[in-house]
Amino acid sequence: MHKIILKAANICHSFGGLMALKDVDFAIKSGEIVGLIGPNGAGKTTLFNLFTGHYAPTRGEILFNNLRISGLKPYQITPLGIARTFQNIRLFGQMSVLDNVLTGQHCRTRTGLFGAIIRTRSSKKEESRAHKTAQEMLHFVNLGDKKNEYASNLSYGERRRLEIARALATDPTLLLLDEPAAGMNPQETADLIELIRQIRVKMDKTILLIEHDMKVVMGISERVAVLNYGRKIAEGTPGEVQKNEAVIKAYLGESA
Amino acid sequence: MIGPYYLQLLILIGINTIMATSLNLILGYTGQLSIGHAAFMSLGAYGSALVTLHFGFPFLVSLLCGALFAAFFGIIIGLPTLRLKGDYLAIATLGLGEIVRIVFLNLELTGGAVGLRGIPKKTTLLWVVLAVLFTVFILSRIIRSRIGRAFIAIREDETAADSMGINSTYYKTLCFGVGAFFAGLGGGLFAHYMRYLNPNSFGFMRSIEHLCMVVLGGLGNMWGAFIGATILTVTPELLRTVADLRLLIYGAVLVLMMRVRPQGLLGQPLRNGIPLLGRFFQQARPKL
Amino acid sequence: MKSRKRTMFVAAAAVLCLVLLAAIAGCAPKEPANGGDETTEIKIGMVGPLSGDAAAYGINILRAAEIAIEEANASGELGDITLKIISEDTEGDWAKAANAFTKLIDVDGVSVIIGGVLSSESEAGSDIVKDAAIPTISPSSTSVDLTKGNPYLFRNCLSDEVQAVQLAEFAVEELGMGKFAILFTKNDYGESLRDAFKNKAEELAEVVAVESFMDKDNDFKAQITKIKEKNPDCLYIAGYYTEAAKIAQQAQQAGMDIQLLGADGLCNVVFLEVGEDAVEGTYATSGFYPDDPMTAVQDFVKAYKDKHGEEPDMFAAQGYDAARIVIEAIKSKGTTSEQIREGIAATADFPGITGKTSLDEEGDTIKDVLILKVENGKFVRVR
Amino acid sequence: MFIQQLINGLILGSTYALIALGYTMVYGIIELINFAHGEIYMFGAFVGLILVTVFKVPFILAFLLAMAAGALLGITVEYLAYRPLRQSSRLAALISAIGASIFLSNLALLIMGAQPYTFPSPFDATVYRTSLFVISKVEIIVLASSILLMIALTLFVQRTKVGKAMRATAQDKDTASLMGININRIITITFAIGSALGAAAGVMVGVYFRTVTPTMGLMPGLKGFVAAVIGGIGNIPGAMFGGIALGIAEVMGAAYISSQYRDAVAFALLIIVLLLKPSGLLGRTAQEKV
Repeated sequence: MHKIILKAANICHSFGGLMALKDVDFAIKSGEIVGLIGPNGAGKTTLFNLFTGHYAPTRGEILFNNLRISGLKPYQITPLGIARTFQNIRLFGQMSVLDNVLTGQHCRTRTGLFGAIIRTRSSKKEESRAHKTAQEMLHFVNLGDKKNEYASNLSYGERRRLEIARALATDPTLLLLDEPAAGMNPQETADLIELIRQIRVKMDKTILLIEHDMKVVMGISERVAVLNYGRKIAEGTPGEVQKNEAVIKAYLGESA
Repeated sequence: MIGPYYLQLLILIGINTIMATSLNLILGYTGQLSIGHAAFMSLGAYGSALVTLHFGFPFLVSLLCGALFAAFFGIIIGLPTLRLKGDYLAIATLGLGEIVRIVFLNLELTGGAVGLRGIPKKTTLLWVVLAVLFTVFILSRIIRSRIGRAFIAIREDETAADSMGINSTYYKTLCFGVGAFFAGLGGGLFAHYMRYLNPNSFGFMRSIEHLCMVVLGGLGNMWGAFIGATILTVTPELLRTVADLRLLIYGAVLVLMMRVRPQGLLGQPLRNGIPLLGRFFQQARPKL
Repeated sequence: MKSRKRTMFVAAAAVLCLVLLAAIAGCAPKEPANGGDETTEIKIGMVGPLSGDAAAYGINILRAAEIAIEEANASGELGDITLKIISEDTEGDWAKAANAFTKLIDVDGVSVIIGGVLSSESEAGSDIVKDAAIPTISPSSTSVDLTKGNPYLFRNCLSDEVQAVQLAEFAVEELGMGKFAILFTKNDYGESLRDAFKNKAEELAEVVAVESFMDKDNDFKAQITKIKEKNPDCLYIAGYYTEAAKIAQQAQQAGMDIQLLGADGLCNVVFLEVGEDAVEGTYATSGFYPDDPMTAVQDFVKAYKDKHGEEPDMFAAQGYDAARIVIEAIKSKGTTSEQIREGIAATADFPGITGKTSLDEEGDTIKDVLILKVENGKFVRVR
Repeated sequence: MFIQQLINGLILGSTYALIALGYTMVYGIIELINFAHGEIYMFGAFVGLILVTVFKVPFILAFLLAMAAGALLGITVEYLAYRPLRQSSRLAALISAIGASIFLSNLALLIMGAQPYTFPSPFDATVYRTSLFVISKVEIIVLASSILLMIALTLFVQRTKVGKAMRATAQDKDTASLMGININRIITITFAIGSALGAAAGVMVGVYFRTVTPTMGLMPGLKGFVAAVIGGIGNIPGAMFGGIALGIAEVMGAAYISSQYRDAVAFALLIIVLLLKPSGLLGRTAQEKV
């Protein structure tokens, strides 16, 4: 019923002879929450980087809303509606929390050099609209009262949430979260799960997340894909994947 | 009444403030280490001086021509080199700066090594003050806008900036263009104050001087650039009383200042042990 | 709390800046200290590179000028007038020379200036001294037309034109040279010499190669190899002594048997020390010959050697003469800047240690060009 | 003429390589453009000169002592100007390096005066002539010594325990210190070796070009760094290679383009190399990790 918004076909990617991804097919439907799991080094983040344009695939094609995006640069892909967070949180540390989120609005605003200097009516209007959106995003992730802090002064959990807010500010249709629960305590994790649900319900986003914490993945994903050694070894509902032998073997290792 | 010497110092402080603020945009806000600022200054200086000498345009028009000339070259030069990062960009801009100097040294039009004489004196303190205010005003407006946020985002984390939809090549080039424009403006004021130009004053030591002003004052701070420019313009003059020891002390002052306040007088202190500009040096660099 | 700390820093730094500014203002004497009771003190400024690459030239001139002034003060030739020299460093940068000129005039209240040393320094100071009406005599800025149109700027060194032309004539007529090569340093000095020499040499004979180098370069083999291809019989080096000596050495090593010529920039013992046998037979124009038997020359050489332990070079001699011209001007016309200017402008047949010097109406020097030759590791006068 | 110009470039290049070796070592460890390296080179030349002319020390001994003195100065500069800034931004360290460089060259000017000193040549002026080119004994010695130093340095870094510790430190300081490597000690040793090489370069170049002055370090220091970057900074054979590439480019530029644009050709080479292969001719490229 829902249409496919992201489709990757026969993706291969190698780093100087080392195959990181081999013939991966992957598709996400609008409105889904999809989990991407796999052991360390399976190629999950590489797949993310291909979707967001940080790498160009060695072979294969990626379509987003039927538009070929493989080979485009990140700054070209983001405006099309894909946003991401990073495994090793990459905030703009020496910027205020609010400015971090405002940066997310960059691709939704137009003011050029002239407008910035003269502060034309349209640029002022645009700026105040961006501020409003940014404030909303901050309230949404519950950081409204920290907007004037430096991003590097936030706690770990707050930084994760700020990164999500910043990604949401680019107004994406597809949100990619790279290990959002890594390093969080159980309370923070529970809050995060709730936040991700809210993102889909209230903001109507499609979400793809990489996560090691099975509670998170199995708790919120409607569909889970498993990568191992650069290949997709399984895909299905959380229940199906948990019973899949290849997956069990991949996680427990050959020796088990 | 203020004497000519102090007037001259004030004018030089003003010109150096323009140089430092414009470099600050490139280095402090956008995080691109450029050691070729003197080249932009010389482009503006020669550009405006030649326009004045050959076409007799009004001062303001000559200044603008010089600045635009510098900006044009800033962009031409910036485009290919801006792919480079950190120290590599630094050394490339240094090399480009030297090339510009050598070209000026060999051009017939610019008087070559003998220099360009007879530039009319048009720069006054009023002009300089206006130019400083203009520079600071424009740069502050840029910094406090969407464009400024893009600059800072690139400084903080280019990869993350990219994924915010910021075209970092475009913004880095823009930043070089704007920085070169104001450096050219400073150069034009300088030329019409000194009434003589010779390429030898625009070597890499001059660029280093600008760099020191920005770092000393504090990166990414408008006031910092002004304060750095003032201190480094005035200190060597103050030290004239100690004659022989002048540059000896100057060198020691630089070392000590960095020891006492490595982030510069008005710079942001380091957070969590991550150096302010640590990240943009993070290009994969082959080791021994 | 953070913002308060920040504000404090802004304030502290701003205060620091103001203090610095106030301090320089404070250093300034409120008025020129010219109104002494019994003795009148005249301040003489000196502008030149005392540090940096060109420091050797500036320091030698300063030392010699100091000797001239000490002598004048000691001998009492100026009656109750005492002279005081105040030197300012330019680091060899003309932009900083502008500061030095202005500071000497405005803060120290000098009546007359000796300098700049490099042509670019004098160029940068030209308008400053004109506006302030302070007579200025450069002992070593040789660039063409420097003093033209500026009644306050003089020089007592040979202009590049005169020495290059005379040497070209000498080489063709006396030495019978026919194929010239020119190697010039890429600065105002080298370029002016090159232009003058090339024009004259082309008129009289043939110029087969013109190559350049940068000040403080060490390696000239590329240029020498190129020149050697053209097979000239004579190489004119338009540069200073250190580089010229290295050129001579490297040319010798390359197997070039060539007559070397040069200008006054060569006349320093370093040329002989570094060049050793490679510089034997070199002809150079000069204004100064340290072995001149004239007593004034020998007295100066002795005084300089006693004080600084080395033989004075051409720069030192020019500096000494510049100071002497200023002293004579004060003696003949008076102590105000305008009187000194008149005195300097009127200089005619001044018996300097660099030869009989007169100044023309443009403030340029007219004096005989000496031609020296290196024989057995010493400069010998041939004309 | 071409062969002769090639030889000219090779010899000039090996003088740059001598300086670049020390530069590249220091950069490899602490990633700092050690601006004071040119001054250490100058200092080495002066120490060698004084030992030879005043104390009549045999040349080889003077050479070694100059290296030792250079090492000492390098350690001192590191201790006073760089170590306190280890945790600060690298720009602060860069400014500190510039300050140290200005300080040292002006100190030398104050003590030694501005007039160039002549370095008496310990080698006879034998010149070997062939039909194609001319080369002197000193030139052969300069070339040979730069090659020997490069080989010795490579062996040291590859084979010895300290060398391995250096490489580990260069890769990752934190991990290296977890492995029980004393980082401060390694950095000190690196500065000592790098500076000793700088001083050795100073003596060799002093002997070759015959003069020593307080400001002699500035331009060669810059060229040395450029050479190191061209070759691939942090890479020892790269420094040698970059130096020679730079020397040949300069000479060929002077020979076939214009001697007026000689330095411009050298810098143009630098920029072209950086654009085509940012990690230098012999450097390895690594993809940035996201």
